[in-house]
Amino acid sequence: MIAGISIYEILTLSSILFFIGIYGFFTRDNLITVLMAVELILNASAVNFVLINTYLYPDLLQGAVFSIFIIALAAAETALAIAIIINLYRIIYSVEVKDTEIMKY
Amino acid sequence: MDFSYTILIPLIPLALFVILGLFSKKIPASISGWLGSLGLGTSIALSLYTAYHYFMDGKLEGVYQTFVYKQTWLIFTDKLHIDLGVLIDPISVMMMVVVTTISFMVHLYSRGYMHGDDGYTRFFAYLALFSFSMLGLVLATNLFQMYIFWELVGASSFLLIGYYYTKPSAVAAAKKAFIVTRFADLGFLIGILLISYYTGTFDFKDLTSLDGMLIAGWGASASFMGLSVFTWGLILIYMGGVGKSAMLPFHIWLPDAMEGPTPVSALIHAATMVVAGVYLVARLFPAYYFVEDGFALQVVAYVGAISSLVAALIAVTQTDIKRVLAFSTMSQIGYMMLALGVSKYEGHEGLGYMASMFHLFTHAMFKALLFLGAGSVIHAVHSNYMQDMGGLRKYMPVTHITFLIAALSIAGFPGFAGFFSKDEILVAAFESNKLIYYSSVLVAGLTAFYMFRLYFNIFWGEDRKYKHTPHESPLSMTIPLVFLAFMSIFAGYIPFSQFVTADLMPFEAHLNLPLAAIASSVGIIGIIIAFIFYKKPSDLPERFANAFGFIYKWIYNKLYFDELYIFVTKKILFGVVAFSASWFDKNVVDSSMIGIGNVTVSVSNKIKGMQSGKLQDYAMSFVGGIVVIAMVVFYIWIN
Amino acid sequence: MNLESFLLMRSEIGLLAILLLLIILEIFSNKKQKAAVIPFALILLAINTVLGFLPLESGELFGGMFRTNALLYFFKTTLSLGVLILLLQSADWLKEKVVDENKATEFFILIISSLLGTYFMISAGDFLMFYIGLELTTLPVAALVAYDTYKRISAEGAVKYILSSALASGAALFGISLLYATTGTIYFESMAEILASSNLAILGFIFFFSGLAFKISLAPFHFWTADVYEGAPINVASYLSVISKGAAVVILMILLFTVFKPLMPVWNKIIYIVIIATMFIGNLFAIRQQNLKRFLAYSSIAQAGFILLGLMSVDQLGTTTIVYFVAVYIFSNLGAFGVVQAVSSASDKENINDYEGLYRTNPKLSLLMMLALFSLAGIPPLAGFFGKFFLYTAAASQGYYILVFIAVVNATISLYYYLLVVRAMFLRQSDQAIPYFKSPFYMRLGLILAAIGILVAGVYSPLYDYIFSISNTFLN
Amino acid sequence: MDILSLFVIVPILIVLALTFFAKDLKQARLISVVGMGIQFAMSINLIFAYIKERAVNTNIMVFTKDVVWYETFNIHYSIGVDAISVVMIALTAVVLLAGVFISWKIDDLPKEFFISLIALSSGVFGFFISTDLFTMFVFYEIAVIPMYLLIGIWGSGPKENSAMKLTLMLMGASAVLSVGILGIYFNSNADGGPLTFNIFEIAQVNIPVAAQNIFYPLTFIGFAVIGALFPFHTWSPSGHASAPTAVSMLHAGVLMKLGGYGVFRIAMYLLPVGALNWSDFFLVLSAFGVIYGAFAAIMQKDLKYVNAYASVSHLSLVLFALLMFNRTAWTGAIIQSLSHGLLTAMFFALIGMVYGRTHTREIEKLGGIMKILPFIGAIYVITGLAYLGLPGFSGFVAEMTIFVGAFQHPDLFHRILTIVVVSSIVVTSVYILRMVGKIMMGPLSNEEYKDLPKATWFEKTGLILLLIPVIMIGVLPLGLSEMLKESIQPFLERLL
Amino acid sequence: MERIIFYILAAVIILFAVASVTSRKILRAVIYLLFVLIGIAGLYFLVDYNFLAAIQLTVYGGGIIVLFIFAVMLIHHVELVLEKTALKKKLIAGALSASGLAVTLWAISTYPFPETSATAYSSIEVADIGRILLSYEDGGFILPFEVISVLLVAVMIGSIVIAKGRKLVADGSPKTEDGSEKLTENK
Repeated sequence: MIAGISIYEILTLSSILFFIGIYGFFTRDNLITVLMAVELILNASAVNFVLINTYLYPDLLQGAVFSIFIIALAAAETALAIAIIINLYRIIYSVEVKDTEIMKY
Repeated sequence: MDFSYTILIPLIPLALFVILGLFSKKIPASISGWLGSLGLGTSIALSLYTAYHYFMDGKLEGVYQTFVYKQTWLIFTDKLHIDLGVLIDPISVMMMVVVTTISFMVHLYSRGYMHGDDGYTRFFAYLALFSFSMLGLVLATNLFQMYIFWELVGASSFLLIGYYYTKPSAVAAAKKAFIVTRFADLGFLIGILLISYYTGTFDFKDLTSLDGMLIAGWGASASFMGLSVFTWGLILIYMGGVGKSAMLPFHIWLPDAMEGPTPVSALIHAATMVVAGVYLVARLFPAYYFVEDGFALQVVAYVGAISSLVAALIAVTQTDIKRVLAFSTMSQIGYMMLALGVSKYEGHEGLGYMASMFHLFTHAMFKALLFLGAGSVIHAVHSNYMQDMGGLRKYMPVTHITFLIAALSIAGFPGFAGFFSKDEILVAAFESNKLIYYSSVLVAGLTAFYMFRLYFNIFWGEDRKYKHTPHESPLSMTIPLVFLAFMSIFAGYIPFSQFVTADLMPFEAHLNLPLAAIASSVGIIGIIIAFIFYKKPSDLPERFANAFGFIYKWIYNKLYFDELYIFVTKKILFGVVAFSASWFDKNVVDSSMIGIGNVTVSVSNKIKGMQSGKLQDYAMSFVGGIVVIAMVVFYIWIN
Repeated sequence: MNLESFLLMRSEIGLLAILLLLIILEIFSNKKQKAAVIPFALILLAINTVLGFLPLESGELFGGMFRTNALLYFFKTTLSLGVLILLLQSADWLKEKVVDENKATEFFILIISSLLGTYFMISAGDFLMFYIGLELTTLPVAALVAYDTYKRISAEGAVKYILSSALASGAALFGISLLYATTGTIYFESMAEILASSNLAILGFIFFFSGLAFKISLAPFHFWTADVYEGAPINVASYLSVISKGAAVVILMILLFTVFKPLMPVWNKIIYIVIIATMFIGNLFAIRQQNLKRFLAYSSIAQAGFILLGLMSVDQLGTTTIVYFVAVYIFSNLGAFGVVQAVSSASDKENINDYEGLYRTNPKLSLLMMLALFSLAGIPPLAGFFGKFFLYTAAASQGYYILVFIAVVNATISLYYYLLVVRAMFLRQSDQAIPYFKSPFYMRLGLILAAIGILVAGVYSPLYDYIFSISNTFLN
Repeated sequence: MDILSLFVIVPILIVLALTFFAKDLKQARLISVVGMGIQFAMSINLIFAYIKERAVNTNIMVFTKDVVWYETFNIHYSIGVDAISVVMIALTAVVLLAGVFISWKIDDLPKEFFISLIALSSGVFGFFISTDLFTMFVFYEIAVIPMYLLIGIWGSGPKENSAMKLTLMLMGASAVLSVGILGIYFNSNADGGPLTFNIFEIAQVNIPVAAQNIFYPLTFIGFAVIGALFPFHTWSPSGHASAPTAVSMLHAGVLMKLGGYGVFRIAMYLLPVGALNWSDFFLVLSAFGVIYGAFAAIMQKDLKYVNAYASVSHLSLVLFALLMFNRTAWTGAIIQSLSHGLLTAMFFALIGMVYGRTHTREIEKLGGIMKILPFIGAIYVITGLAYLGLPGFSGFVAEMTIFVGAFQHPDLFHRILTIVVVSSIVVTSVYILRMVGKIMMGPLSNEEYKDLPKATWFEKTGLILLLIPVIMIGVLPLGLSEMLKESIQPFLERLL
Repeated sequence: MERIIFYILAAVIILFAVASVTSRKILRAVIYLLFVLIGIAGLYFLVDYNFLAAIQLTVYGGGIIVLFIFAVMLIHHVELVLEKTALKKKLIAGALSASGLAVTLWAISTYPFPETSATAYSSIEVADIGRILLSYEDGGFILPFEVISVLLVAVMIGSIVIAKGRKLVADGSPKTEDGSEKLTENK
């Protein structure tokens, strides 16, 4: 609970963060940077959970615990994604998004 | 009295057909000819016995009774059902005799004429089929039975005309005959549908009964274009008769039908099948006479008169002897038609009816004779054309004499059969319609002229260069000729009015001497002109023809009827309707079905760019999907 | 909570045990012994599958985080059977992996852990378990997609898969957070009571839905499907198309019918549009495909559209039909993928053109392929027909006749491209036809199981009636 | 095992026998002939059994049997026959047996050919015995789909496209049909009571008029496409042209009859109000189809196309008669189905024989075949004459029953349409005679044809098998027509 | 006071987030991301959720960011400059994100959240978290806790399998070459 700050502002912040992540996902040319954008997205959700929990439903800790799991999952996901990206790099020596377009139509 | 045995008369030929048809390969030619003749012999014996039996004892209080034996064959509705059976009354008995007689003669004759032909047995099978169908038609108890056998007759005619099926012209003629008559039969069928819809029956007995629905009730029925639907029905039924009897405008098949073997022409296209139309009208005569004051009957009369005149004119110009005879047939049937058309119903007033039947009878004899004689000639010289013939009287005496008798008979030479029947027709016409009468007299003259033109051309004049000397035909062919010649003379002395009348009551008919005199003199004038023109070769006919110029040409080309028909069928029906139907089907209906498939495939090709292979495009569509769905939902939500 | 109540988790515990055994085996076996891992794992899974046919009570564990009932249990067994068939079909391919790359055990571990993920996902009683189950389903498969580490398209497919799914699960997570904001709970049951229709809840639902739609590959969230299927090894594509999709459909159904029931007027419309879009997109793209994996990918997209028809009927009928269709669909698709796998491992050919004249060289395979495709197309008396017809019935029962009409039009389009493959196999003759080959034992077993499923699941009506009898358990 | 289910089971057994025991062509056709012979004997037996049963049993359907299939949907495997189905079954058995004889010498994949053919037949038989909508629909699709393989593998010409077009159009139609069936199903509880697929239970219900108006056209079109309703008939010419002989026979002879049968038994019987409301529209379409098909047939160059369009014309006549709503026309429609089935099968068989010998089907290239092949020629002419409605053959009985019946319609418009339709008989004779005249008669077109092999005994057997019922119906139609009328009674009661 | 801190943090988060997704220098982008994460941790501190803030800093700052940096360094040299993104793509992406944001914000703004009272609020203790995480009663999180461990194992194995060096086939030529060559043509 942050004095003077309403839940609307919190949600606005997290939404902006979420859509910045989305924007990043759309525009980044490098797979690793795309993955970074995903981190923003996940963090937006985590922030949501925590702050909604504390603002609106403080008697239970569901949101708070949820966010712990989000972080854990984000870590696992990132690790795997990086492994996959590196695997790609070993084959084509590139991690550019534009080099992952041989399958289409 | 029991006439149920008459059912055998058509069934014997049917059995013959089945046996000969199924085992055509197994039965040797020699046997099949005899078998056929024997079968028909039995039939003729039976029918003569029936005739005797009927005309002697068939009267009750001076009226010929009608005997019906029938079996239900197919039930349509509670009221409408097709029965098969036999109906014995004067005209059916008379026709039965005609059919079996001629058929028997033709069978006998064909044994000689078709000798050595590949399809000998097949030929006899067809003949038997035809005899069966014709007898079934004659004995029909109701309209639908008649239609059934009407069609069968058509089919056997098709088979017989197309007997020489490797000859394209024969095939074409067979097709033409079938299709033209079938078109006419369409009218017949629709007529039956109309009549049966309003009367609820097919039965001749009900249809011709004077207090039946048809005759008593026509006034109450709906009308179409100013005529009662019953009249329309009768006219449409008559259309069938017009087709089968080769009246205008459906006559075009008859000359071509001469492509068939000559005995066939004698049997079908001269004596029996072609008079089916006459028989049909006679069968329904009370209906024609009473419905709407005989309007339909007048149509019959005029069609008959016009056909008779036109056919006679065309016959004058033709050079193919069988075609001359064909047009002659048409002309004579026109006579019968007009006789029916001018007839009234009761007693002596019904003279036309009697005359028509009488003429039908005599005509069958002499026309069959003419054809068989022509066949004999053709058999001898292997040509159909007058210019290939001449002076044959020396080689073929029997044929010559019998042919002469027939020609005199048809020309109405006093004393011969044709004279009597034709006279009655003229009297009937005179009494009712002067215009038709004059035209009939003219036709009588023309008839005499073209018959003797034929006669002189064949048997007199110079010898032609024959490939081998013509000789008289074998006995099997000449015996029928002699028999028919006999009939052509003496058939006229049968007191027909005692037997066959419109109201089934016998009356006394007398020769009307003035009219007979006029008719016979016109006939004799015709003969004389023919004698002058054709007895010796001369250029008279040619000059004459030239004098008439294009009229001659017009008539020679049969008034361009064939061309007209070809135009209508080939150009309009095939060229426009059928062609556009198949074009439409291929290019519009089918293409649109295929088009649906093609459009799907091309859409599929157009949208393939959506799957660009770019990760971020996918993401955009993912988020785009969310945003769009959200917007749409909220848009709906807000409203 | 006592020890016996853990029996409710029997299938999960069984899978977990298999996982542990495999890990132990992997650690303590030498290279030669590793060849034995294939039959070993197969037998274990088979035992687990067979055990699944034993009856089970319904109930909840862990304060409602895990719930199970006869329907879910049945569905888990079906999935297990599907995976078993799939593994049988890939045994041959795996042997190569053992010999060359020493990666067979990992394959089993990954695929079984993913299966475990689907179990937890559909048994989830709250959004957290659901989310973890979803991730557990997804992530090991991402590794499997890249399993042929030397193949460029595999790597590419894996990248697309992991990043797209990260985005999708991120979106779903954001949606869950919004839903949490409106209701204050992550438990399904409580949320079902509290959830009321509001803009935020709807938006949350849409975000959430997109995450599952991604897994089911519904348009417009489907784009990854074709590329990933094409890139992935065949059995992984097969897994994606049947197991993970089927599980996602079922959990979507459960959530829609229970948690999101208050939002039904909204999601009904959304599903309506999505069904139409999905079917058309799937079919229109499938028409042009040459590569069979890609072809089956689009076909499975179209099939997903059909499956959703069952959602239109929010009752027992819809539930039963969806579960039934998914089961049938698993068999059909495994049949098709199995043949592709068999042919591919024998000849390395995956294009439709390559299949020309296949019937004359390999009649049995072609026949099975035809059966599988006809089943997918919905031709009686194969199982797919019944599944599809019942889906139509479910949708029509709520009066969605127009939707059913669009669906049947699409079924006809789909028949077209299925027939293209049949045409290649049966109608065409080719000099370069794939020569005759005899599939190994496991492969044949896998194919036969799929064939039996295709042939029997439809005509044998007790299956459906059984599902019907158990499917009321979670609606009430 | 009951007498009807055997009709489905025997083909399946034959298929299995073929699959496992047939090693070569000889064995394959032996098994098929024996199997189809049994089937044929069963169908003859069924006719007599039916007559016997009918004498003591006044239910709409006899030999009924009902087994619950899908309890949830109230789907039953329920079977039963009335006279209409009995004659259709007999027709199927005859055509199939003849088809097997005609396909005696199939050389490419013979086993598979017979398997597909017989699998198809089990669908057809099942369709005719079903009294449950769903079961019927299942069998319907089973009957349609083997067509793709049959045409695609053993066909000729542009077989792949034809097969695809045919399959897609028919399956598309059946897709539409499934919507109609669902519509009927979900309105089958209009008067309370459970939802049901059973035809006779639905017939007790008054389905709301609005629903009837929507689902009638769907159901009608769904069935009528296979009955060659204009403009959905285009699958038929190309399909027939490409199909192998036996398949054309079976398809035109039997499969297309499913359309009329379905229209009658399902669409019209279950949705009577819809049927009446839509009748004018479909009536005009079918009447147009009659004339249109006939005219289109005139211009065709390929023998099979002629026959295909002739089928369009003749089957539109069936639909036309069905839409006339009276007993006579309906009887006629069924007899027409039978008659057309037999005759068109004969035509296709004959065309197949000519094609098999001369390797052409182009009318222009053929001529004078009768001289060389007298048996085939004679049968060809007979078939032609029968086809154009000559008395003494089944076609006449059928057409006349239809025409007389249709003309009894009290409405003037219907009678006028009838007259229009009647005139098709002339056009029919034109194209039939043109075809017969050109290819059978006339001079021999090609010297090479001189040594064409004569008809073999199995070809003769096949033809004669088909010819016998044609003549039997043509000569003694009363029993058949009365038997059918009795079975039409329930339809009459429901529709009028 | 807290309000100002919040705004500062919000500004930091948003600015660095934007920087992180637009920076063309990849390593800088990673660092910007780190700042964002730290900012978020700050938020957690603000609401007295110190435990999570700590996790955020250790797992993200200590784990994930390092992973990113390693990855970047493994793949490229540090100073790698990314290509400039096409303007059109940027515009579309921007428009799409903006409209999504607009919809989201609109939905949030129309939702009547209840007024929160400061009294109900208490800081989240680590002990509570621990108790809940390991409780199997109602509201306990033991099950996800266990399952996520399976997930982590699976992901670990998966990562290892993929990252494991390729075996070379007997003749010594890596399969990669023909494998990728052949498949590149396969469009």
